[in-house]
Amino acid sequence: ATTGAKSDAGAAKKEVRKVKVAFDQGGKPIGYLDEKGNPTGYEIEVMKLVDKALPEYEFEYVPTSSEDLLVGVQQGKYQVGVKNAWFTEERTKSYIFPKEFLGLSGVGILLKKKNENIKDLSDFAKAKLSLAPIAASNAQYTIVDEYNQANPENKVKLEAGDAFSVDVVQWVNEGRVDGGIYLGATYEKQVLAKDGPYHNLANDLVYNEFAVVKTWPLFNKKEQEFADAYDHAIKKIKEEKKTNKLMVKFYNTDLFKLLDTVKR
Amino acid sequence: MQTYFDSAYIWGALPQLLSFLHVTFMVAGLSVLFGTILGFILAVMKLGTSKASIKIANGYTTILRCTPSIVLLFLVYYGLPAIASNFGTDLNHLDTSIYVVITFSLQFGAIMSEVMRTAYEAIDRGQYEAAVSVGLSPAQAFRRIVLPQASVVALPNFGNSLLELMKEGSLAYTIGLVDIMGKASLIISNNYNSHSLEIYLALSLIYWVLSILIEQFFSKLEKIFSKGKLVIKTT
Amino acid sequence: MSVGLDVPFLVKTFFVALSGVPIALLITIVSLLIALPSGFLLALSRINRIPVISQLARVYVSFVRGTPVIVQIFIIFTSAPLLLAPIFEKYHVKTSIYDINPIWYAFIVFSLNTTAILIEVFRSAISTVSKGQLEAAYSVGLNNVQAFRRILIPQILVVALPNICTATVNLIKATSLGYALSLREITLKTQVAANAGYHFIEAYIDIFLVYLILCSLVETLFKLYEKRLRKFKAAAA
Amino acid sequence: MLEIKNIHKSFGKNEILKGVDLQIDRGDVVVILGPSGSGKTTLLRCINFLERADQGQAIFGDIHVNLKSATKKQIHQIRQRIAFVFQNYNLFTNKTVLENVTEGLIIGRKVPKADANELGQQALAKVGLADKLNSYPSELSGGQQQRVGIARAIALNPDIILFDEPTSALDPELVGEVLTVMKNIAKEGTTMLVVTHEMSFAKDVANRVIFMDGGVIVEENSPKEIFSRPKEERTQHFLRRVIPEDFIYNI
Amino acid sequence: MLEIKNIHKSFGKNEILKGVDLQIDRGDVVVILGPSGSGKTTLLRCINFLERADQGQAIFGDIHVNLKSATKKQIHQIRQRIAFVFQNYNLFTNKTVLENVTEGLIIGRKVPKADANELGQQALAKVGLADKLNSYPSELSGGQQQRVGIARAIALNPDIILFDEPTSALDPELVGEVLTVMKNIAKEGTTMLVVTHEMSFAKDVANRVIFMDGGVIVEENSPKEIFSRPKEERTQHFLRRVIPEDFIYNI
Ligand SMILES: Nc1ncnc2c1ncn2[C@@H]1O[C@H](COP(=O)(O)OP(=O)(O)OP(=O)(O)O)[C@@H](O)[C@H]1O
Ligand SMILES: Nc1ncnc2c1ncn2[C@@H]1O[C@H](COP(=O)(O)OP(=O)(O)OP(=O)(O)O)[C@@H](O)[C@H]1O
Ligand SMILES: [Mg+2]
Ligand SMILES: [Mg+2]
Repeated sequence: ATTGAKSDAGAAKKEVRKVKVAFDQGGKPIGYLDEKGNPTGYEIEVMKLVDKALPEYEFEYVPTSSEDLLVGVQQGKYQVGVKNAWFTEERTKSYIFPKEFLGLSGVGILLKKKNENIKDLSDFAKAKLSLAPIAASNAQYTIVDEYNQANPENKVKLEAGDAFSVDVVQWVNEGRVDGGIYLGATYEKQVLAKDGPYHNLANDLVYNEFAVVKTWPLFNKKEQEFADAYDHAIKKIKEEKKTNKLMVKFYNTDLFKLLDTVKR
Repeated sequence: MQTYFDSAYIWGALPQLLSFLHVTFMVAGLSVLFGTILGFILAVMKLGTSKASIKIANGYTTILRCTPSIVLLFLVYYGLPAIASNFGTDLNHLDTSIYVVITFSLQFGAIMSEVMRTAYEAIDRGQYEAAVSVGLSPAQAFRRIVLPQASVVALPNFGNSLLELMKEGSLAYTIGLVDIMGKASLIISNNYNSHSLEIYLALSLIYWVLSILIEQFFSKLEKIFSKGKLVIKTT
Repeated sequence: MSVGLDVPFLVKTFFVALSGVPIALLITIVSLLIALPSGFLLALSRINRIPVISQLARVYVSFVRGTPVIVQIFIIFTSAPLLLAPIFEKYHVKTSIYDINPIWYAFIVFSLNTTAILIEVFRSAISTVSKGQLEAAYSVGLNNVQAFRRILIPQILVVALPNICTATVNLIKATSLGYALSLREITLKTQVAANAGYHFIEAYIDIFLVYLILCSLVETLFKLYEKRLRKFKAAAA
Repeated sequence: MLEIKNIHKSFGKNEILKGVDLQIDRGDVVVILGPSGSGKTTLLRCINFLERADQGQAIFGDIHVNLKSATKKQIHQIRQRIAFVFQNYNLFTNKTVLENVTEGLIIGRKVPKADANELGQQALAKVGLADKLNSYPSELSGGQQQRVGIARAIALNPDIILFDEPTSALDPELVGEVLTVMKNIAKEGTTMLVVTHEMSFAKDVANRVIFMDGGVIVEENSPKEIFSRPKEERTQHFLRRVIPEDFIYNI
Repeated sequence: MLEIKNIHKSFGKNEILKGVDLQIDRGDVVVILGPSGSGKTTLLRCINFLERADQGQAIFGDIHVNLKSATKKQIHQIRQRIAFVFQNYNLFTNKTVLENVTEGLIIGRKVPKADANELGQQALAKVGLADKLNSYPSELSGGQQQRVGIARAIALNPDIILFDEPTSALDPELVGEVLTVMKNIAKEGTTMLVVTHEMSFAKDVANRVIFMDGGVIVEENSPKEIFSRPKEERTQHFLRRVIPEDFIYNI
């Protein structure tokens, strides 16, 4: 956005403001560093479009961990962070969620072929199957937790763990667990894609999506003005369907088609 | 096992990991350097006669030793710029590696101060006395006579702490600094979390070789310093 | 840094963090119970250059000390079942390999690691005790075990204790890696509590406080013990 | 009671003991004389297995052992019957004076603690240290440490005591006292092998004197013979330099 | 050359030195006698600041110091002129015999290495250890270690040497030799303060003998006077027990 910086009427020529956009560098295909070390991924590419649309801002992308991203945005070290973040009421205490969401994320259950008929969490709970541990700092944990609170009579056994040590695909296929909460985007790239590292398991596994969820950038509490600018820009980008194209590119599907079914 | 294991990933990962080795070296090297200096100062304070210095040094050691690394890292990473901004300096653009080095140095110093204190105290006081009696200054007596003997005692523990520090890459990764450990995580996530076993095996291989080299170096040093020493042998 | 801290959450979660202490302590104690004697014996084997054992000890130390604990956890947690499952099947072992409580993995990994660290701690401490002490003990008719227990170990411990203390404190902190095994220890419990609202700053403060309290207590115990053991040395100073 | 045959011991290329034979009977008091570095300490250490000899036999009462290949059990048995007074004291630094003396009794010999304390106090009283029971070795003067070492050995009431220059750190007044103590325990029938430079002790108490030099026994005889009519030239030479003129006439 | 006034020193509640005065002139050889535990070692240690006295003054040539509050610089200056031979040797365990002797020369006195080695070898030759230059202390016998300690002190050619029982670990033959060495350096004009139990040394070499007991100087006189006509009862008592009958007549 260095080009064509406009000056507001009445004020002195406004300087281009540099802002830091933190992203979870281990979040392929949402946000990650490519072979050459450049930031890319669905959410990054959308943010790049936003940057272009906002001449008075210049974005700098800071690769970091999701822990640091959360602390850093809250503290103001980063003005905004993207990490496939979902909305919860409580989170609005610490961050500004803008009006416009950033992307969509499909969530489902990864299962062995023989459990194909399990379509959602309540089926899963009824069948008394075991679920792979979910990282404590992951919103998937919250989804299951919320389900459990809403359905106290039919709970899924939920265990916290770490994304780091849990290879859900392997665990499910191995039989260590019966199923795992999984992201559609990852499943597409990892198992369905011909060059995916677990393409050899494509016939043994199924992925049943039970929800599509909006993902949001998290703004620092003092950045209302920036958030508003973002809203303004993203609205147009979405209208131009540029987001759909990026989603196909990075996730292999266009979840925007399912937007009517999205509840949160 | 074959279903999940593909040794090609190991060989593929090795060169990628190795190209980040210099980051590991840089961070560990600087932290060891500064941490050792800090540890030395603290050890001197602990061994001195001033009650206040002893209290300060002990307190520092307790707090730094007991603080989880990740918390300390955040304290430095967020606290330092906050303090600096009170003095009108903006540190937010400082390289992340600097924060990592500061964090490790602070922690390494606390641990080294205990290593050095015990090593010093283990040396018979007669050695120091004899040295000053032949006209060495206390500093010379320390450097020439006590230090080499204390080093023998300190080296194994120093080695422990040094290797520990080298492996703290996951911590650096938390604030976005990528060393070989961090690179391993990146490779894994770029594979969508699959084949991590192979990547970690490659990582272990590199670490293992490093640790062997470092140990060889230390045992050479130990040999040099332990000239003339009789060790306990059971019969 | 204290802008916008959610104090009620902070307080509530402090107790959540506290409830993770027992499991952290359990892992620590079990690991120490295994590592202290084996570290000591292996240190002796290295000093006495006992063939085979001392070489094996070296290889073992270099690997365990050289590689990150979290990676070791990962390797053993991922591959042990894969390697063992066929064996279990072959010998018709009834229990499923996946039903093993993951805390066993923690016991194994942390005792192996602590042993490696303690080998070096003891090796350095043993070298400070004069050979004459052992000889004198023999000369009054003590056997090896008695000589070590009564004469050498108290002298060795004085030198080793501060470094054992460091190792213990590090071990307590390292039990947080148990999250990778889904062990419900301090860090994991706190992180889970923090997740829904992204209360990570509060979570870190709670984690910090709990570890600080826990480790300072442990450190104090060590200091007291060191003081008692040092009685004979203090006299000389 | 103790017979040693053909001990050899080298440190690296240096052969320190070159085939030493020794026979000690119950109640014997044998003094070893010899210049510094002649291997006296090494000989005592080999007898007590603090140093492994390269070659040699020992017969200790009913126990026959090869000094090179003795088993742990044999070594332990022999050590239970031998006490050692070290040239450089080697007191247990982490034990008080009394504990130093009682340690071997309580732990090694399983003597009840109260009895051991009693025995320990008696031994310490004999060497004039009844008032230092609860001091640590680091708080003692050199002479005091030496005396604790002696008390530690005599308290064990062993079959044989090996003394390595037990009076070297003592002042002459104490030397007299300690030698008196040693004389008394000799009279009680304790067998003793003593490396010392106290000619008067050799003269008055020993029933045999051995002169060592260069790792071999040069001469061995009754004190009277060896002091008045040394046979070997090296012995004559040594004695001439260390004994006052009038010493011999007093024998 | 060295004057000490009113040294007091306690360990805990135990008062070890209770006001000792001492005056030593250039070329003096002063011998301190006294029973074990009377504070002889402690006195030497206080003079060399290895122990901080609780009270007292020292005048060393042009340097006047308070023994309790001397500055680091003063201490260093004084130590540069004093050498110390320790009762328990205190050899540098990580240095060879020759390095033990040359360390103070090369580092403390800045003597060029070649010269220092030369001086070191001379000093070691004087104590009969020319062949052990490259051994480590742990490879030496007790007597050999003691002699290295002496060589280390004399190589420094200091204004004054403090000897703490320099011959206690030596065999009589060597005692004679070492005392000869000490006599020679005394003749060369080195001032010496010697704690020893060798009465013959006191008699032949000392120009003054001090008898200490219970932390005070009981009596001080020429050897002739003190051995033949001790004034104090405690001295008489001590000497009667430690000196052979005929000793006095030989004076
Ligand atoms: N561990 C060792 N390594 C190498 N040489 C040694 C060792 N121990 C002793 N020696 C050498 O062996 C020789 C004999 O030593 P030993 O201690 O037996 O002498 P000694 O007769 O007791 O002498 P002293 O009267 O001085 O105590 C000495 O020359 C000494 O240097
Ligand atoms: N560090 C210490 N702490 C407590 N008491 C001590 C200490 N050092 C020495 N003493 C005591 O001080 C007294 C004098 O000791 P010192 O070493 O001066 O005696 P000494 O005259 O040299 O005796 P010796 O002839 O036996 O060497 C002794 O009773 C000893 O127990
Ligand atoms: Mg000897
Ligand atoms: Mg003394």
